[in-house]
Amino acid sequence: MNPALTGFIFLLLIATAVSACLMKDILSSVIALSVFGVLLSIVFSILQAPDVALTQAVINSGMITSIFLVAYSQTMKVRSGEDNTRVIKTYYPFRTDEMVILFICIGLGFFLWKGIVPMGFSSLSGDAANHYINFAGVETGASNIVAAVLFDYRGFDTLGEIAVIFTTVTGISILFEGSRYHRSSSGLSFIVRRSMAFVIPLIILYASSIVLMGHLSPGGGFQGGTVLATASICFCVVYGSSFEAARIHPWIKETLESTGCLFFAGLGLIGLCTGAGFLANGAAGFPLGTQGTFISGGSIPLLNMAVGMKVGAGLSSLFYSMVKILEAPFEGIPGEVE
Amino acid sequence: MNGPVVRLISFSLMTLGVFFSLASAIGIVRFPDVYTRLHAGTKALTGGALFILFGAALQCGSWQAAAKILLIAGFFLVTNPIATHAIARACYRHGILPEPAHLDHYGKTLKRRDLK
Amino acid sequence: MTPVLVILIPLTGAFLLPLLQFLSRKIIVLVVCLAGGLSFLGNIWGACSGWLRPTVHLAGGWPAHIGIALIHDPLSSPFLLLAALGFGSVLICSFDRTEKFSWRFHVLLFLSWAAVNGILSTGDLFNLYVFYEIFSVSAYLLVAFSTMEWQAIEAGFKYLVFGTVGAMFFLFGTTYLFLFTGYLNMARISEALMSEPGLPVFIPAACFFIALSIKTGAFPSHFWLPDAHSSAKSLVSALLSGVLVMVSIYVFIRLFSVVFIVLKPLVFPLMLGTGSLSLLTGHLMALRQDDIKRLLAYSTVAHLGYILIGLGCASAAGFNAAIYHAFNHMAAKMGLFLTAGILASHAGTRKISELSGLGWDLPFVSILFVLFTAVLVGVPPLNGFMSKWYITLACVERNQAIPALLIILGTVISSGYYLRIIRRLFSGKGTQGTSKDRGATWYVVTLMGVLCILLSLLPLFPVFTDTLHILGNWIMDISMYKDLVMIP
Amino acid sequence: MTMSSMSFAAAIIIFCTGFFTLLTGRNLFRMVIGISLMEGALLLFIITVGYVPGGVPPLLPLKGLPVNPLPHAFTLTTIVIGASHIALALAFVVRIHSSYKTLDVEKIRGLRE
Repeated sequence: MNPALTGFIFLLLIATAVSACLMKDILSSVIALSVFGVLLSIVFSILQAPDVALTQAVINSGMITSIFLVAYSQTMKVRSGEDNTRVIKTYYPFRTDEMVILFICIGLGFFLWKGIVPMGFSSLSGDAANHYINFAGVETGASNIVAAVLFDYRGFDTLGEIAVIFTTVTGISILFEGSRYHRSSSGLSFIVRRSMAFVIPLIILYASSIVLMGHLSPGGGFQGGTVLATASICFCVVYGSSFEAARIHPWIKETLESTGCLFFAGLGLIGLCTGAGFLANGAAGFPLGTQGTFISGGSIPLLNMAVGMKVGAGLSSLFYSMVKILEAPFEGIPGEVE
Repeated sequence: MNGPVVRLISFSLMTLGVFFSLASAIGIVRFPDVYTRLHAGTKALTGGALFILFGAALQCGSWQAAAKILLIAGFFLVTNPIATHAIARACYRHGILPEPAHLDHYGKTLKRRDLK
Repeated sequence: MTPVLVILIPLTGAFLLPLLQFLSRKIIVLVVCLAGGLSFLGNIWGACSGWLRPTVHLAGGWPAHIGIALIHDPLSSPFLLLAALGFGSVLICSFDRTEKFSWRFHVLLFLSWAAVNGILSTGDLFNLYVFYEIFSVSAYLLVAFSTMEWQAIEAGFKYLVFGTVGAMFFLFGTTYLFLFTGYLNMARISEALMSEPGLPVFIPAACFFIALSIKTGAFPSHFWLPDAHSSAKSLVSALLSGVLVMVSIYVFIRLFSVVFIVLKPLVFPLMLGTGSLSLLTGHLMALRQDDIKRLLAYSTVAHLGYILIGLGCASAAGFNAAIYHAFNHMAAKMGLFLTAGILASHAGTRKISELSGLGWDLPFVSILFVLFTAVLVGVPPLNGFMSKWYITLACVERNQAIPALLIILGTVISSGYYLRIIRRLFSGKGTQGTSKDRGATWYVVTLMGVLCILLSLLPLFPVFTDTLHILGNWIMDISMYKDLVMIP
Repeated sequence: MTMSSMSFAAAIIIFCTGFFTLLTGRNLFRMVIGISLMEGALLLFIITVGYVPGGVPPLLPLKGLPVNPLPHAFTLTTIVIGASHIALALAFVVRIHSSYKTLDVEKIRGLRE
């Protein structure tokens, strides 16, 4: 990779980040943030991390941007009272307290930079990394070393990760309890609806290929599940928000989500029962298969499927809980606005 | 498959793509209103990205990878016009009119539908 | 019983509940009770086995530096016991007749229980981060659970912003340590850092210190704590002050006594300073409050200060005293929040000035309230006095006069504000008439009172001091921990 | 400058930008954008830790010296955790807006005394 080109991409990255901070309009900032996410995923693929690049593109610049936009439109809907969504703030010159904060931030940056300098920017591979690189294929049967680390060597982290999403989805449905679906919107025009009917099966096919091939190529349950959730978001945007809610009850999604989690934990328990340890793969008797073929990797494809089911259902129900309109927003007086 | 002729064709396709992207970037900055800007922005994908993808498809060694790239190109071809159409329609419904509009068929259609 | 099951039982309970949501409430209550009881037993079992014979579980069967090791040792076992007591009593409280909690509350409760057990069990730094995040996210949501109150939502958002920044610093620290050593296992990192020069160790240590002081709510970044602890429902406040804060204290002990053992002369005095300042701020701010729950929340900041002073002594006696104080604080503060909740719901307000005469209406609850305040102030025969005395002794042993004096000063200030509430409670005459309603909360409060008295009796037995010595020696001498984890 | 040092520098600059936005932003959305930028910078930082000059992606069969796969696994976890933080923060923002009818930080001070 040409260093000048890389430098240019990094400069662009910093420029989008700064513009996301300085733009006056929130909507523009959100779009700048999305561009930042896409650039970041390009940087990840330059840094030889295809798995991470895919995840970043799908989750951070796709899913999170759409949630940002939903939140933005939710706050724009209520127009009563004063609306400070577009607080226009001139950033120059900085106020004094902002100068202090600026110096704190610069000091923090210097401090963090000082931490890397003694290492001479070179990374130490360490025992663990060497072990993964040399033995992952033999010990787990998966071609994708990152998937082997994520679902086999450090599978326990992934269980925690699932629990984080589960907590968030539960929490957001708590926060939006007592709200209902907005049934007025009928979606976009005929052209868009017909052509999306052609595209959405392809999206779902793509999602399932990412999930099922997680042990062979970059991708896996998280990425595939998020793409599935994106298909569900497309339903909401294109066919109107009541389209999917009328067909798939939220309870079905919650059931799918819980089933995915329990499936994951159950696969882990098999390892515990055979005495090999929680979430054990080859040692627990899962057939490892031939490395590089579709049926290989022991429990990794199964775990990927569980995660894909859980993430897809979870993120889609998260989106649908946020799309709902708040009714009876609050009781009592909010803090006295000066 | 990496003969000099193929490389030449591929690079010229890519150059064409880069030209389209640059032109659309200039267009987005220079054009006066939403619709003309959309028109310019669409070129970045249908012109720019497609040519660059074709060039890349010529250069990559295996036919599987080329097929993948062509699939991506097909996907672009389907989704990009839809997106632009949706944006333009949303803009119109939001009340943004093209600057020097002489003909307004869509407005008439909408009015007729509302009358029904 | 492996350490995995201790985490897995509450987690499975949480995953199972959404499947049952349309079944009758009785079945849900049954499942909640079953999962709660099993988790309680699991925690007790984990505590006992960890205390008697430290156990290691290698997840996936991989050795500790490749995979993740889960460890129950004498340091984690008292905290497991504390978590069991705290979560168990909150679970009982949630069946109180006065307030109907939906099943989603129990999902959050089980998730945070699992996360706490995960934090207490894991021996891996990144795994610690993941469980810390489950714990934090469920804590934000527990704070904001009463969504119809704007205070709760605002406090939850504040907590979230602080917590997220803390989490990022935590991750920065983890990344630096990984960059320097190539390991994530805490024992291995500690071993590798032994031979490292100063600066590479100092910066991750600073990152962790910032992160943990934000997450704990110690002095410079304590702003979220009073808001979060006072805006939540009273049983959630009890849980937050009693258990969840102590989990962060556990992480403090674990990280700075195992990973950053090289920096011992640098970090622990800093902890002493932070502790002293938290103590002072907490007490002084509590003196100014009129909202009873907010006062109690500031008192939590102050008691964090006591515990941090105990840790900052960096001696076996200091660690022992701090952990003993954590127990006393758990029992008394949970009791206080729950009794304050009963009193406030009876009076219909949380303002101290409007609580007058409640002592005559609810005599039993008020007497328990007085007992708990006496524990926290440190009235001599009670356990609060004993633990504060131990902390002071540890300070004196390390020639730290200022913190020792601050502890005594804190006692004076806290007796000032608690006496104000008590005087208010028993002033005037009862108007609302006596209440005989004994919900589940009433029983839990009684249980906490009994627990306080039991904890006060403990120091009379010489076995107790011997047992504490095991704990202190285990923390001070990390070679045993390393030997346990680093079996090839 | 090497690839790694450029990347580290960019990560730190973006992190500080995000932190500045978080601290000075008067709009709640602005704060969430700051958090999001900080998360992104952190991801870049972790990935750079595992980068080896001239490395290849950690996919078998290897075509050279691979980069360290362990930070990739962390980053995946961190992305998911960060995304849930941001989703949660946005949900909180919507709820706060529904009760205060404003997004201005200076005016949302019900709990301040």
